[in-house]
Amino acid sequence: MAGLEVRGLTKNFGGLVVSEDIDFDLRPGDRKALIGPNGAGKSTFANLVTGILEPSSGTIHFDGRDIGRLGEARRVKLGIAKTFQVTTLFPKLTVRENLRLPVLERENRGFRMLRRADGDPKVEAEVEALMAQFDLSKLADRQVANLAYGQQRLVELALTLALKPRVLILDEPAAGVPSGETHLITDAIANLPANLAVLVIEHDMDLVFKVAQSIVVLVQGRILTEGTPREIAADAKVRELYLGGGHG
Amino acid sequence: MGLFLNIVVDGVAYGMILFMIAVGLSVTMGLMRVVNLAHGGFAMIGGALAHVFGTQMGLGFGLTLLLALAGTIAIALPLERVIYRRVYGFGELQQVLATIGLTFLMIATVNWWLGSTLLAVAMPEILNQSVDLGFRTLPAHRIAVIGLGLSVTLGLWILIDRTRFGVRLRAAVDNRAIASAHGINTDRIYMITFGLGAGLAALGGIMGAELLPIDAYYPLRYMVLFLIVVAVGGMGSILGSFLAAIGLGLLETATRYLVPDLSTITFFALVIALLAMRPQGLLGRE
Amino acid sequence: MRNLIAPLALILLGVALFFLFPYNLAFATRIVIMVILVLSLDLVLGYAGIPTLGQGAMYGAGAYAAGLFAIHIWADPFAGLIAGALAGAILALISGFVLMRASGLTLIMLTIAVASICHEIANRARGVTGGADGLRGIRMDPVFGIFEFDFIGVTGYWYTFGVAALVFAFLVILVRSPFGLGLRGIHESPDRMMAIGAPVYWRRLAAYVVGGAIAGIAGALTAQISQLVSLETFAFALSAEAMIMLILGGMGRLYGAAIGTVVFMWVHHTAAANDPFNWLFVIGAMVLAVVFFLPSGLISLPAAVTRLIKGGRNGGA
Amino acid sequence: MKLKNAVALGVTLSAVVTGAAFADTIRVGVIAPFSGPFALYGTQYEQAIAAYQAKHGTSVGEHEIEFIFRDSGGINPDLSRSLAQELLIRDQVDYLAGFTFTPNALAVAPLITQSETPTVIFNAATSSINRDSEFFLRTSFTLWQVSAPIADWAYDQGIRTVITTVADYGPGIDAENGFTAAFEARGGEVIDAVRMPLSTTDFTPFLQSVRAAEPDAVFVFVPGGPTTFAYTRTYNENGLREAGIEFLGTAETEESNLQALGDAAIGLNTAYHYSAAHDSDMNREFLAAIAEMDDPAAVNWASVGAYDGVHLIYEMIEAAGSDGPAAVEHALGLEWESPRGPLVMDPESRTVIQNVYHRVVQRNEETGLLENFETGIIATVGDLGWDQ
Repeated sequence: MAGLEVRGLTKNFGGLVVSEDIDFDLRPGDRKALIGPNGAGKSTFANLVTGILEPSSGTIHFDGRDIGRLGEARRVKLGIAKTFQVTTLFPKLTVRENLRLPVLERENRGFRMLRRADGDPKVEAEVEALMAQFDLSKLADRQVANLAYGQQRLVELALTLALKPRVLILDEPAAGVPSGETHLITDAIANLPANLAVLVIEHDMDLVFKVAQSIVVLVQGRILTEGTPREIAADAKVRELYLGGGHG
Repeated sequence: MGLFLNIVVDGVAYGMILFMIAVGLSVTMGLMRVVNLAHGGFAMIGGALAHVFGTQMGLGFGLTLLLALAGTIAIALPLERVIYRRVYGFGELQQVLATIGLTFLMIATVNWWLGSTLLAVAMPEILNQSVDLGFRTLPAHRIAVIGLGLSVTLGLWILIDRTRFGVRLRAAVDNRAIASAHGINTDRIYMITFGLGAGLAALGGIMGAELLPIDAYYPLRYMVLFLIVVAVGGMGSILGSFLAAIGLGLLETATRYLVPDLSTITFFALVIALLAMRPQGLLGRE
Repeated sequence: MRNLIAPLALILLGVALFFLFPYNLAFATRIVIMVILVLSLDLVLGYAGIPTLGQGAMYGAGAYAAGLFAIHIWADPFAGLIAGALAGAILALISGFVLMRASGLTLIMLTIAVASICHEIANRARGVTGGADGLRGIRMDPVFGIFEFDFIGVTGYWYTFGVAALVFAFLVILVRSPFGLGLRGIHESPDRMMAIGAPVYWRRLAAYVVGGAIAGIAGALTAQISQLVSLETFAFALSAEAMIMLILGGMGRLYGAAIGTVVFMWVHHTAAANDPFNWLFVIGAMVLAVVFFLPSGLISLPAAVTRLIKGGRNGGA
Repeated sequence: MKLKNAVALGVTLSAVVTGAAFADTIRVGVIAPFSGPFALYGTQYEQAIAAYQAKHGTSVGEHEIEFIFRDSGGINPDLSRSLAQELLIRDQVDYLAGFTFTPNALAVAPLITQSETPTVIFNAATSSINRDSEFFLRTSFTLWQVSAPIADWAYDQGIRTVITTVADYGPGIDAENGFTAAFEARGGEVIDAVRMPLSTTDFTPFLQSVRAAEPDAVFVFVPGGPTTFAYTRTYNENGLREAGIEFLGTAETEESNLQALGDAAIGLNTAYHYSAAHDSDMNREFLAAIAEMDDPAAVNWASVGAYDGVHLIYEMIEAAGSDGPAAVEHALGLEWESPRGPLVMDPESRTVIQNVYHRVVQRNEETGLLENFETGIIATVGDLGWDQ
């Protein structure tokens, strides 16, 4: 079966259970969001799926293949990519170099020692196209450390897309982005390839309701409920547990 | 059985000397996150001053110790103000380079002042005796070192875990900006802590001089030894350094009793194995 | 064209050294060998961000391997270099399996421990290595079978300089390659490298092995030129000095490694000749001055001076 | 024509440099540690040379003699070799001298053989150095030369069982072999041979093991400085002497560190070729000459090794000028009186034949300082390790 299929996923640190018995599916073309209060285990879930953490029990299948024990790098090669909650880039490299790296890695050229990194016109063309897509071409030779945070977010998104993933996990893509620049992110997500499976982990409800077709609510490591934005907005339990926080 | 007791007694006595010198390093390196290669320099300055006051000028041991500690701290504090204050913000490697440069200057100064020969530190008569343990004798100064080491550990634990200063220190270390915002004078806390670390180094240098004799090149000769204690113990853990020092003392002593020919290789191989299994050290944070 | 200026300047410097200091060729040769060692450290530390104070382990392994190879198997210089490079690479590979899992201070201590073990093994295997007396009896064949190693060291200098130029050229290519870019990526953010699917551990190990091979070449050269290998090739002091030279010149910049080595060794030579007893004052002060005023190393000096002049002009206006 | 002169002609610039100097100036290059933990050696050489020149002048015959000093730091054969090259090529020296460490001496062997430069070793004590070049001459001692006599002395005192404890490196092994061979030849028994790692800081485990085995004596060789200090302190503190285990050593009580050892050192037995307390007019003169420059308390074997080395160089220059092979030829079999007693340059091993004294540490009542008091001559020997 195509896509991501998670069954009974559980993770505990010592006695502390942070993910418990999670069932979750993500199909090509899906636009799902994962929400929940702080400490609900959202990032842990993302880290289990991408292989940064190893599950205590449960299975993760991708396209029918068991990937639960594969390392992070292997899963990236299979097509599961994520952006970080806090922008994680190569700060002293230029935008162009930041984007060149993932393309080279995707093409398995990372161990080549005797050719120039910028010597392949195909790779360079792809990098140019990515920069054009995210409106970064003017910044191509700037160090990313010197960019505005919103722009850095875009670089990270572009960098992740350069891997040509089939599943994309966005961990709070708008966190830390000034509200004036949030539209950059929403627009970019809206323009993602249609057949890509996207999971957004987010606090910003506006953004969630704009981009998600379906929302999963996670509370204390368990799935509370799942539904369309409309259903979730109307759900009394969710209002009380999560959205209700705003009223209290 | 006799062999086992010997290993324990000698290992603990040796380990405590390692701890006495390394604990100061654990304070500056663990709490303040400075890779302070000049730490041995402060131990040497303490020992050199003790040599000048005690052996050359013939003052009593108590007075010598006091003057040497005060002298070392008096040298350390201005250094903190002028040099270390800026070093805190550097990257690890810049810290390494800066503190190595400082070490060179310390060595050159002592070398120029007192020459490159051994600088004997006179111990009081009472510490030169041997104490009968029943199955063997043990030099009195080692027993003194064990006692002193335990009191230093206890004192530091009380200071850091049980006093207002300790709370502020931990706050300042965890987040300097927030601590400042809460009205904690972080500059002063850093200075006091640094002075404390230097003073402990001097104390260790003087008390350990029977085994690790003082001369101008002391800081370079024993730098690796002290660093291993802190690395094995785990950065930021005084208890870790304590366990590491005793553990390494026992390990080195045991290899020397049991496999004298291969003791160096065995020692380093075990240290590698331990650090490979626990890269953060015995009690270091992940 | 611009890309050719720096390498040409470096070659000119090498040629100039030869003619300016015809009596100091032995010293110039030592500088060039040290440049190779520091370059290997630059790859490992400056580019891949692997902190190490044990590069001497591979240098020493290369020196002993080349020395033993010359004595027992074949005295051809280039074959000796290959033996040295292999020894350095193999040691780096074996130790790297464990070392590359650690980081920070722990890694530094592990590298020191590996060098200490090598030192002790060479000391104990005195039947093979000569122990503390040193490995002697190394007599090299002529370079290319033509140029004898002569008394003043003309052949030695050009041979060493040629090898250094090749190593430098190789590294220039390497750091511009996808592998080199990946190393900079790992240095900047290992997490991000993992997240784009790069096997960070293996990449670091590969860098460590290549660096080990280059350090082995430096060691092999020292064995061939000095005709003697001592235990001190494994010494902590050598690894530490190489690190100082690198940071002094500027990490992650190949020219920085070269400049740092030349300046450090020259200052050391001059200071030691004039006042050996107090030369540490000079070195200590120089090291501190660089850390405080040129944190990116001597190679950033032109930029810093430019800034200063510009700043001064602006201030005046 | 000597090779290095031929080389000098090839390098045209060098003619300018040498042209400025006196034609009859003979230069001697001294390679020694002047910096680092071993800088004391360099200072001692320099002062011994100055003391000799103060007494005998700076010229011999029609030759003006000039010493050029070069710093080798610690053990650094690469540097030692390149300094020798620089001295031979640029400074046109005709003699080399100094050399504290064996590898530093070995590194110049091919050079001095090629250039036929007589090279006087002031210290390095491994027997086999002199096998690497015909041009090495040694005015210090070898480890066999001093560690065999202490075995003789011990046997004569009724000591029958010994444990040897030596630092686990070349010189330590040499000392162990020298002692064991001599002691067993007399009929004594070495019941255990302990080799202690060079990095040892706490010697208690070794000495406790020795104590438990109850030999008549313990023989030791450890490098000078901190190691010796720690070893002797530990020997005392663990009550080995009270247990009747005699201390047998060689350079452990050498003068530059002796005062630092304190009262604990009193009564330690050593065999050695030189004590600053040697009772002769010549030695007192030597000490007085050093006292003009520095505290004579640090005068030790390195000082006297250099002093006699200079004497040998003066002798060679007087006889042969800058002709290396002739100079060496003249040196072989040469006899002279030294502050340490009479010396003969052994023509075969090219190391001096000299008296080895038994000494015991005691406090000089006049000066209040510790000294190595010579009780007598054990043997007059050359390099016993030459044929090993």
